[in-house]
Amino acid sequence: MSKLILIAKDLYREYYGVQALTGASLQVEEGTITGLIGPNGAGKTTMFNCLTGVVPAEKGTIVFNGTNVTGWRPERICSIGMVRTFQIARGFPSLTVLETLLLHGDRQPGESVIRSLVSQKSWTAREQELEARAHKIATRLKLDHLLSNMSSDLSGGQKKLLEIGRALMGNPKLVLLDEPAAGVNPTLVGEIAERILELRGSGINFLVIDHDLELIARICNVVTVMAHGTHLTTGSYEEVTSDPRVQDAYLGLAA
Amino acid sequence: MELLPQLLINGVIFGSLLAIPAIGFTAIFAVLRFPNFSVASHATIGAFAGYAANVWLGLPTVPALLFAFTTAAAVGCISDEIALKPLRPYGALTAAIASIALTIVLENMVRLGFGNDLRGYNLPLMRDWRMYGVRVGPQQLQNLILALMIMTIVFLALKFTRTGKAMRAVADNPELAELKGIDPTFVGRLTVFFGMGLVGAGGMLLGLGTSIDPLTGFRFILPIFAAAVVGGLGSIPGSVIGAMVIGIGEELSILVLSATYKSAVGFFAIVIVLIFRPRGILGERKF
Amino acid sequence: MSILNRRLFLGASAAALAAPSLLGAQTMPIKLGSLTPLTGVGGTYGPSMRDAISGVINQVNEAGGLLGREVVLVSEDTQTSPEAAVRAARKLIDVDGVAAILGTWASSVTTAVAPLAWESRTMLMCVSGADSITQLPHQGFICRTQPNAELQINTAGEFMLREGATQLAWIGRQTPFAELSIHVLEKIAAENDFGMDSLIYEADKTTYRSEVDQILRSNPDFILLGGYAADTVVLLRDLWQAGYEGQIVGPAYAVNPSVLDTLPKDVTEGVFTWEGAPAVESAAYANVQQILGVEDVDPYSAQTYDHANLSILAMAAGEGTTGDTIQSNLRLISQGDGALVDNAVDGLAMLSGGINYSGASGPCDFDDIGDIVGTQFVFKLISNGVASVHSRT
Amino acid sequence: MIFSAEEITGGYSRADQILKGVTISADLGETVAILGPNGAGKSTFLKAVMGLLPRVEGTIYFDGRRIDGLRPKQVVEHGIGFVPQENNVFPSLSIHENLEIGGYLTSDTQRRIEEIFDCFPLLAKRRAEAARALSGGQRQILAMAITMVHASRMLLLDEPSAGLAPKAAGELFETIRQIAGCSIAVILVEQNALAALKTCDRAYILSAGSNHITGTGTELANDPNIRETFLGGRKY
Amino acid sequence: MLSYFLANLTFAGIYALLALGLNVIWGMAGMINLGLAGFFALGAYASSIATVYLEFPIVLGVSLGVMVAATAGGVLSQLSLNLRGDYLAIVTLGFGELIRLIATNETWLTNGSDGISGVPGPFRSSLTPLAFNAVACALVISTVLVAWFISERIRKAPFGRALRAIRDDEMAAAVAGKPVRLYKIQAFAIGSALLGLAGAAYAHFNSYVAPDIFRPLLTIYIFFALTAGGTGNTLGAVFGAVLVIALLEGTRFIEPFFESLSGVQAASIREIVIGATLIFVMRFRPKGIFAERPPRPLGTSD
Repeated sequence: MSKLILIAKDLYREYYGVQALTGASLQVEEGTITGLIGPNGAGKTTMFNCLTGVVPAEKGTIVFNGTNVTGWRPERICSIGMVRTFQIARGFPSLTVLETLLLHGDRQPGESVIRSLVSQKSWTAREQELEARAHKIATRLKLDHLLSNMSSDLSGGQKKLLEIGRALMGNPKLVLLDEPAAGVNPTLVGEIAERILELRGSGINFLVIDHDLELIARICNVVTVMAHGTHLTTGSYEEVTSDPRVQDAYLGLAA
Repeated sequence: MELLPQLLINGVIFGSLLAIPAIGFTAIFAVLRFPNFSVASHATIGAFAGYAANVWLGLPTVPALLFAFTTAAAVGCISDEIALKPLRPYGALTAAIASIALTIVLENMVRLGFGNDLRGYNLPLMRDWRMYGVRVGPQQLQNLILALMIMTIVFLALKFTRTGKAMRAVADNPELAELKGIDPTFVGRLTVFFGMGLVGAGGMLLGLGTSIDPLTGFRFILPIFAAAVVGGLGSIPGSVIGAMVIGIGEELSILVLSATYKSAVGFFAIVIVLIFRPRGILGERKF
Repeated sequence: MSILNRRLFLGASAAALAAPSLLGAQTMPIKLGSLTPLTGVGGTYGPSMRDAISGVINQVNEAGGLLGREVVLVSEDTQTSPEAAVRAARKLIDVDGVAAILGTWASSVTTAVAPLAWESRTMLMCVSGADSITQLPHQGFICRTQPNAELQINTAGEFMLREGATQLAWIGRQTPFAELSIHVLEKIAAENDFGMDSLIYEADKTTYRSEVDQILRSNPDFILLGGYAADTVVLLRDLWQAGYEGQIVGPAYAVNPSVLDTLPKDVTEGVFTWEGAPAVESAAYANVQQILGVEDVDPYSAQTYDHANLSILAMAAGEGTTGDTIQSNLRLISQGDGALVDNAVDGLAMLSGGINYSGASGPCDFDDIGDIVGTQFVFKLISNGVASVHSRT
Repeated sequence: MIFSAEEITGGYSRADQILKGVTISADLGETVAILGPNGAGKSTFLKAVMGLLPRVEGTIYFDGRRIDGLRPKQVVEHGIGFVPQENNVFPSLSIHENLEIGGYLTSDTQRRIEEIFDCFPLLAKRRAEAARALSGGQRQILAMAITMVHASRMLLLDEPSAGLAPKAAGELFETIRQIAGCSIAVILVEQNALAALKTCDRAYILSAGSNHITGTGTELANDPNIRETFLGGRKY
Repeated sequence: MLSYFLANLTFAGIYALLALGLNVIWGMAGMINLGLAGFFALGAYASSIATVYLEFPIVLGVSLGVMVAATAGGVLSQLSLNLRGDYLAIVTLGFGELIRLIATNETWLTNGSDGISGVPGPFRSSLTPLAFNAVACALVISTVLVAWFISERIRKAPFGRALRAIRDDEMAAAVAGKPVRLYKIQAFAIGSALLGLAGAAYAHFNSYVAPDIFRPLLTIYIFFALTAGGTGNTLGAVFGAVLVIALLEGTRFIEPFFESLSGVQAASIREIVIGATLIFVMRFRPKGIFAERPPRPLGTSD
């Protein structure tokens, strides 16, 4: 077994009065795309929130790439290479597409107040590097003609692509995708799947939540199933979908 | 410390009076989604309308209160239609700032008509009753009862009438309400009418115990806003609780600090509440 | 700044100042500024203060004007805010070029406007009571018709003693005189072995029930009020409702006719007021009554009536139309052995023989730093909603 | 055909014409699916029918009367209801109150609510609870129930299965089939194309704001070209 | 007349500093600050106390004013980090009032409601009033230029971009790796520093500070200025400030047209005109006269 890049153990979290996670555990292996599926309300998105520090877990530990990141704030977790997308694309209405991409770039000296006030020179070089990278990513995602549009003007599918694009700007080791296919038409889903596979080839790991089992089957090496705030089973797509517990709780085939 | 029960009673009385305009403010916030600071001038308008009804027409308290309600409600609707409604699509803050400008306009219209003189209602005044070492004013008690009655009517109307439910629905999800055949524009107008009416009635109730001038409403705007925020913006039960917290908090503050810091203590109460409940006591539940 | 630039500025300023006076010395009207609070907290007082000034100017113009020229009133609103007042004062000074600014009310407004006045050599006549005002380095450009706070409080304290007080209390809002008032009363109480309690409340509140409960705990038999009209109304009500049976004395500007009008008669029954004695019997007072069309003239309006008369007479005496003229001739016409006059129209006619103006607010004599001296005080007792003279000092 | 929309054009603003000529009809008891890529104007079409767009051209007939240009309230009075994709319940109102708002313009609201409670025992059991307490799937059911109180003749559904797990989605489509069975016209917009085609009687595929292909559900589901171009060449 | 014009240009400059400060806090970072008057007061009092009581040179006093206001801004935003929108509004509003209450009541420090008079102005004693106004005007305008420069630097730098992202969606910005809390505190402190600078400038120009100066009306005027000028737009902030002063002062000259009215009525008409004009401006330019636009990218390829 190769190296584990993410280990989450026994996470607990209450969310709006509901116990969303009750001892949930999860692992992501280096070099894989891991799927995370389960019925609505199983705690998948809460799991993402805990992993990325948006909503800290009440109990449990999270180790990312050998570092214990339990209780870290989101920006710190992001800075060591774990980034995420959102289920409903959360755009920045007052940023252009290019700015949205630049914003997600790593190492930004221009974000230091002192530097931005005192010396413009100290950050322009880095900014230009990031701009070049943003152009490259936008071209890859076929968003290059939209770079100067406001990000809120994009269509639903384009927003999804932009979500992925911004996740890539930070040179991540692990990208958490929250329903990349939801609300996207099947053709575009195919395209998104292609991009993800391509990116895995360049050494980025993925953890994907989606209800589109076709997508999961196509891209995921390993699938973890959650139900009622905890881990149900893990295995290959065929293994988990033939598990009667999964069929009952999630697929609804048993009935 | 022997003052404590007395101060509590004073606080409850002040809080219940504050609750009326706070409900109006909150209802407008819940349905139209912006803090309408022109409640300040509408409270003044209500107070002056009540004054006109009481002193010029010789009406007793309750009819004068109805007159105050109607006048403030009508002015509220008209001014909202002209000044604020066109700005609402541009965001809550734009509308809020315009509502401050509106306050300046309306306050000075009152000043234009009535001048700056202090005016008092033509109502008999009675000494306080003393029971068990605490005193309660008959007038304050009457105001308290009126305030409680108004609150009860508001709650029953929201809970059980068709229009009340429509208001809550628009507050909760305006787009969906429209899809169910509720005209959000109509409900918005209705809310402004009743909300500003309540503010006007509240302005008069608050004025009954003091005297009124064009700045009457402006003196209340901070506690009204504070009450709405402490209770949880958009929550009508919350605004009543918030009003009580502010009312009682301000009166009790005299035990700990110099009376000159009364409103500061009110704000400390807000800060403490918000530290523990960043969305107010009841949270941002609509109604 | 380089010398060159500085010279440029000085030159420009000289030109700016010189131009209008050369151009219009004979034809331009003489301007007086009124700077009273027309809106904001002081809005209760400002309008009639302004009307009193305007009345005097109309009378002078009807009688042929001043130095053969028309007198014009330029009125601005302080909004009871020093910030707004400063901008208004600058307009009066720099745009209108008024010789005097009359009627500033709040002490903070007067203090804010004061440096502008003395720097531009414009006369500033105020009704503010804070002791610090006349201690500013104003070179004679400030005078006030309001007796200073210490004098006022001492007088009230002695009055309470005379009326048989044994347990004093002071309750009022935070003003420049609040601490001084407490200090003076405490001294009086200590000298006579009385008790004394005090409470400063926050202005602009709608009820003072709890404050009243607090102050009544010491069972005072005499309470001195230290607020303005808006809060005094609330306080008097709350005191009455709380069943307070002792005596109350309040400044006449706070327990003013509009307050008496507002409150039920029971509430104000037996309340004393005191003020620097306006010369109620005088023709000046009758004149103000006529100008304002009211029976009871408030002390501030009486004072601004005097401001207008004093500045017009001082300009006439000095045969000039600037602040300097007023500054150097003020005492010439307001005090001394001349014939007593009570309005500017008469004064202008009698000027050559020497006059001593004595106005609606009193004799109007000033000391070196511009404080009014020799103020007589009058105490009134309110009965059935009407104030009538009780005693004088 | 009780409902027919001819050559509908329109959008959110004059400059932004999303619909460029869409023609769709439906009959009572029929389920019609509208499919197509993102941005094809599927949801916009539903909004056009409901009177939610500022400018709409073309004609829409319902039961022999023109309903284009009407305000939402008037459309609702024809017995037409729309379930949006998101924010489709009133979270702080109780379930019962949600249904009452659904019947805001209906005369015999209480009777209809009781009928709906009979259909959905889950909702009946929790009628006093606030709608925010429901899970995602239950919320979709409530959203449809609210609409059914007043939509006695036609139901418009915008991506009802979005974000639902396969099991919940399956149940939902089952419910939709039941509803259509009570002689109501159902028009649904879906991303989950295969599931929608299985459920519907007829389907329209839109592309760039106008009609592209029309056919019965089975026809389209089995056409390999269509699968390739529009359904992502996928199979379950 | 010239002197009056210069004085009002100075006031407009001071308002512009306030509007620029608010623009950093609210326009760029999206935090509502209804306590402007409080920060303004802090700068004014700190500098006045330092120069009058401690006899510091003016430059030192002003720097102290800036530092005190910036520190207070930093601390206040630290305390209220979890609050958003209207909740932050009430806390800052309360802060502004608290500062005014302290200034009124803590006589030992602030001389109470008497205020502190005789605050020195640069070269004031050796200049005529007109020349002093000219000097003050020049100084304030150059300060505004510096503040403008700072604002534009922030806006165009990645820091400004991060602030706009935080304004739009805090959670998404945090997940994008932005230390949201730190940036918010920094923005609040920088904005407050500008507010304090305005206060210090005001104190030295006006030579007098008192609690009454710092009433909430001042805050309202600055919000008017920024909203009318264009929230988030540096030029808009400055232009709005000039507009507000022009309106406040210009309306003085309409009074003669209402000869028959009493003083109160004329004063109220003046304020009605001020309020109504602002409503009109907002009605026809709801995003402000100069709407916000994202800065141009550095442009490697376009």
